[in-house]
Amino acid sequence: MEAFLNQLPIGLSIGAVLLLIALGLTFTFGQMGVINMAHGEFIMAGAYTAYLLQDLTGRMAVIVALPVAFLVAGLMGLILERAAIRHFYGRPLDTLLLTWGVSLVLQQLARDLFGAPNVQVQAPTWLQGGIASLPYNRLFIFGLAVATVIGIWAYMNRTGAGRRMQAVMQNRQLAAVSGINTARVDQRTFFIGSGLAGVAGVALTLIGPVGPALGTYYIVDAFLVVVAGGLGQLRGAVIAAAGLGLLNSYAEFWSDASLAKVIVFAAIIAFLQFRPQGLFVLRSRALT
Amino acid sequence: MNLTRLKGPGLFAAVAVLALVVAPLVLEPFRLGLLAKYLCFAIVALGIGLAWGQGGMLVLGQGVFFGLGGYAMGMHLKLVDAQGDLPDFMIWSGVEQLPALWKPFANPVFALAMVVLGPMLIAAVLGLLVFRQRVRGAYFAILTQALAAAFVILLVGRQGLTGGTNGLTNFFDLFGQDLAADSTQRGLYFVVAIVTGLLYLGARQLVGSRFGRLLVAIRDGEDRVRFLGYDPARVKTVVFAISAGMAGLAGALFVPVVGIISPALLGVVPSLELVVAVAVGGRFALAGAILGAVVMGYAKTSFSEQFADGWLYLQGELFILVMTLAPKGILGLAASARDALARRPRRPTAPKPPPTDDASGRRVMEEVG
Amino acid sequence: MRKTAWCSVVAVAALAATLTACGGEAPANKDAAAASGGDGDIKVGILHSLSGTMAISEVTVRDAELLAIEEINAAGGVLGKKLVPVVEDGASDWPTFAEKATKLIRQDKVATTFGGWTSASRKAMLPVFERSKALLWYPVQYEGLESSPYIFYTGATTNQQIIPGLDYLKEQGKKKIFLVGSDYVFPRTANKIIKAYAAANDMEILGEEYTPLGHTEYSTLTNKVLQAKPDAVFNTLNGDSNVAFFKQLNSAGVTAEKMPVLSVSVAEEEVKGIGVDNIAGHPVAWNYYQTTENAANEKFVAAFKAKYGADKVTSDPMEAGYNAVYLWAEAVKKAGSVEVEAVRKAAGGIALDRPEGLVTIDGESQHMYKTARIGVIQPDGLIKEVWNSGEPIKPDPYLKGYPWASGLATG
Amino acid sequence: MSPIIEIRGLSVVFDGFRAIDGIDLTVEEGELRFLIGPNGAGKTTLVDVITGLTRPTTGEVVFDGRSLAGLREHSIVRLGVGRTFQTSVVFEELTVLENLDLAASFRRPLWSLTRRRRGISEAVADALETTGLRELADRPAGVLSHGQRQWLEIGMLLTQSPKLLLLDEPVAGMSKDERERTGELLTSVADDHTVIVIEHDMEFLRRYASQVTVLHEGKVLIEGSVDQVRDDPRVQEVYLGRKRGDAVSTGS
Repeated sequence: MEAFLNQLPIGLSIGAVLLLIALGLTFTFGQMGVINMAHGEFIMAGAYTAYLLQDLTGRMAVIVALPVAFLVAGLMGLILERAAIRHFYGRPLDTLLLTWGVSLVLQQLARDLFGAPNVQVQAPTWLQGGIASLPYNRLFIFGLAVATVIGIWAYMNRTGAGRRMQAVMQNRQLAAVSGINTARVDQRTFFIGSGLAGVAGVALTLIGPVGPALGTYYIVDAFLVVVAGGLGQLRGAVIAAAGLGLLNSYAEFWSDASLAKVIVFAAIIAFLQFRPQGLFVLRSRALT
Repeated sequence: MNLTRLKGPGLFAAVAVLALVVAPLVLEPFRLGLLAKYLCFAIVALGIGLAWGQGGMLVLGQGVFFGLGGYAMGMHLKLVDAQGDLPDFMIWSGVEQLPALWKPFANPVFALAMVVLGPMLIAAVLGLLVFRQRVRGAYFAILTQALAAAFVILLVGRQGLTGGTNGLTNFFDLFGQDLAADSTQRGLYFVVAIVTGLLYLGARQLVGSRFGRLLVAIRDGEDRVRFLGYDPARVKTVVFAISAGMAGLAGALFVPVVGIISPALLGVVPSLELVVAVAVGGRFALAGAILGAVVMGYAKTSFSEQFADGWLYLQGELFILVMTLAPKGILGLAASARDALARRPRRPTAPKPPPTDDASGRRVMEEVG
Repeated sequence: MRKTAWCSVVAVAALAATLTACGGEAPANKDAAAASGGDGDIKVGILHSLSGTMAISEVTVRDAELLAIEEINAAGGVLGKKLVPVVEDGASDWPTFAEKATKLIRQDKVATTFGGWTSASRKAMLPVFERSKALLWYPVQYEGLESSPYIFYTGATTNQQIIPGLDYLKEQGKKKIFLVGSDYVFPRTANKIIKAYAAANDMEILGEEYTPLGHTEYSTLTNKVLQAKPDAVFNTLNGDSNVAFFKQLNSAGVTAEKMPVLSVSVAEEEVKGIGVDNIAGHPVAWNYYQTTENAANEKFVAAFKAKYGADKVTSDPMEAGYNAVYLWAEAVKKAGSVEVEAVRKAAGGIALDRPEGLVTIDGESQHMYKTARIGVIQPDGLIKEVWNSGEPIKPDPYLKGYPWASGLATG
Repeated sequence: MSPIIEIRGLSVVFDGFRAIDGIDLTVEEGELRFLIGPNGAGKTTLVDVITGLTRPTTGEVVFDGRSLAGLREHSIVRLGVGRTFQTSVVFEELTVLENLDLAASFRRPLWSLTRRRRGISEAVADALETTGLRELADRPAGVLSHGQRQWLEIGMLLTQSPKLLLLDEPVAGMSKDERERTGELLTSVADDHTVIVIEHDMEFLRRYASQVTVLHEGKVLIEGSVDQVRDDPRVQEVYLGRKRGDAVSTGS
């Protein structure tokens, strides 16, 4: 029973990780229809940022790296958007393949720059230990996820740029004719979406390996969260991440890790039978 | 996209001669075996070309169907080799009795039927489920990708049943022929080449028919097709199942050619690589899919023989370049080059790449009324 | 229209540029191929994953093998001939291993091949070597239950690593064990042996959990382990999963004092990536450590660092790969020929002082006599030996010498 | 004459917005009915509901004596309801002929479509004739002008011999000549089909309409002949007056 109860916070903390890795995608995918397979490598970039900052800041690297990684990954995203993706709007499946190519190059680049073996990022000492079954570093990630969601919410609802972003997401043409510079909004969205990947990467150094393959471990899960949550939907992403986290944690608790993954996949297929567009849908009259 | 049709049967005959006469004479057995392997991938690519290039369904999980076909074949070969005993890997996995799932595969007819029907059935069920709910475009692509990931985990986790990560390997006998013999391998090459050719002709017949037109129409305007009284879900399911069947057949041919089937061949990355190959060859023409698979297969072999580390760079870069500069792939480039050489206004043989999925919805109807 | 044509030209040019650039990067092999033109050379194949997930581990083994070849050549080669390595990439993909093995044997006509890491890659190559009657030297500890006449196994089999590990835990009074492994052949087979051992030795297995390769979410598993309250964990996780597992275990407050985690796939190479903080104090089971004390090892470590960098570490599989080249060369010298059957016949009984101590080839099983060593990970990232088997253990891949294991290998 | 389509108590609510608010509408067989109304009146939504694209919140649509509730789009088409779209959607990669042929083949079983097309069926030939696109039969539809696309769409419908045609703003964005051609096409089609036309263009309305239904804010405002409707003060107010009002309100 105790173990069973313990799974609840564990499930939520898994959900927090899923949310962090998927949040950026929700917006780049939701607003621009870009399926960014290089998102995983932006996460990796965030993790390596923390690794590099260690030389300067020691064990505080994880904290200092949060804003820095946001900028680094965000800039990488911006460059990608400017250099390639903007030519691809309206061809989302092509962006998938394009960004996959980018992700291969970035992986190899990381291997050349940092070496193939994993590197270590030391966690701050005050993150050692925990309450009951929940380590402090999990709580930290949980808090970070909550803070990020609040930040995004505030950005989208309390700033002009955020409102423009929502407008473009809901109706690109209408937004464009209302005088919104959609290209600029796209850039900004891509910057933020990629930056969030960087933040997630920093958080992941606390619990997982930091190496060139880092991104590949998370990308499929991230997309599943987006699919289940609905495009561009903050609340959808939050609920989907929490739901999948809990499902994952209990499925693994009762069976094993392999089966849990299969169960989660089956659940998503079943779920899409009821809600083919994910939890929350932006209503639109668009038709193919 | 009519590039091949323009050149017509002549080109096809030339390629056939090259594949069936020249290649076996010129290539040493090892290289011929590699070519057979590329052609197995080409069959999968053909299915991808049909589903993606013609039908707009980006299938990122063809490895699953390749695997289903491959394992069906592998299970049969293992049972034949075991001669009534348990297959070797079951012994070291601690399985004491042949699992019920394996028993029917001792029958060659059943095994061969399952090679094609198994993948088609699974694709049909999955297709009906998702297409009826109008899951498409990126959603569909991601789901197929997740399917590949889940399938690999399932295969690996059921070691006693599937051989786990090792997969099935160490086959000796193919319908009474010694698999290690060069003559068997040569015969297999001919089988693979002929099957590839036949499937290509079949696929072309399909694409040229009304059904093919309907498929293109669904790719470019699925909802519009609905208002013509067709159910796109059915059409897409049929095509998805056909492409799955092709992948299954390719998997079954791959097993005796290469001598192994394992989860490493079926996951997210190998499935994506095949899509890449189709894009490189030219996704809007079936010939492009085959060409792409052979070219990329060859490139992978020769470049990784030369410089292993660079292969990822090259593959990634190649892909970025193809997507940004030559979305119609090698065939598209060939067509442009031919037109440029001919110095005449381009004929509308290769129209601009159509929107491949629901993005095209954006340009359509907004309510004004 | 014109724009498309222009784009095509750019694309072709860019591709060509890439290919040329790449061509320039690839001299090693071409030189090798050119050099092998002379009659005075012996070509040997080296087949490891240089790309993909396994590259992290296998590249270092390749480096060790190349070092051995270099040293042997510097000492005059074998039978007066120079060894020329032909390096191929298995790309972490088992069928590719089979394909490249075929290429090495049939096209390059190598005298022998050193290669493989995962069991899956070995199983994929096995039919190729058996049917071509060519030799493979496989340098990694594995799950046993195999003895191919065309493979020499220079890593440990189960009775030289798993069973000594269990003996050690038993000696330490750890009776309740939890099994954690990646979901593939080695961990599953190892755990079967462990369960049989436990049944015969009054130990209790509290749980057995597998996670997919590349899995990084270990909080649920940690919870399961903590609830079971074992005395020790026997860890057969592979690769990056170890990083996530140890990080998450450590942050859940598990220490080596309270609950030691004995790993059989964590060597010096991996410690850095896991983070010494997270793993220091936990035991591992191997046959060799960088700190193993003898003259041969001092020479090996120094040579390796000199060639590849002072920050490099040496580990068990690297040492086993390094040994493989020497053992093969010795067998060739004894046979007076590189011919496969002659080398096989000559190999039995060859004994060499290697960095891990005395290594003797068992002619019957083609495995090695090896000394088992348990080490504890130190705060500096190296591993200190705390226990050893005293003398080299005779390899017993089918565990025929262990009555309790009689049910395992029959079938 | 019997009603071909009856709409009873129909409402559609989008996230709290009542796009259609209790519409009752009956169209007799053989009729040519125009639906007009200012922006946001719910005209296209109404067509969407009839054709299954949008599900009604309440009420139902009975076509040819059969409720359409719960039917998918293609099933409704198979019952004999055809529609065009404001922005015409023809298949650009296919030729004009292939577009028409595809529409004409919709009742064939799927497997029979895998045979190659041989020749041109009668229905397709007729449609080519009626729409005047015979010259362009082998050109990809992508090269057609806007007007030609609309005609092609109507032609595609004709090959399916629907019992009811729904045309959504067929002349929007057309040149004067194109409107003329479309008008003629419409007249000839209306001879032997029941047609509902959504239209904005008053000039076009005056020339070709007989029965008109005016929608306003999701409700039926008035139904009658063109003259009746034109002279109705309420229509003038909502239709013309509101436009003036809009200008005022945006100015404030």
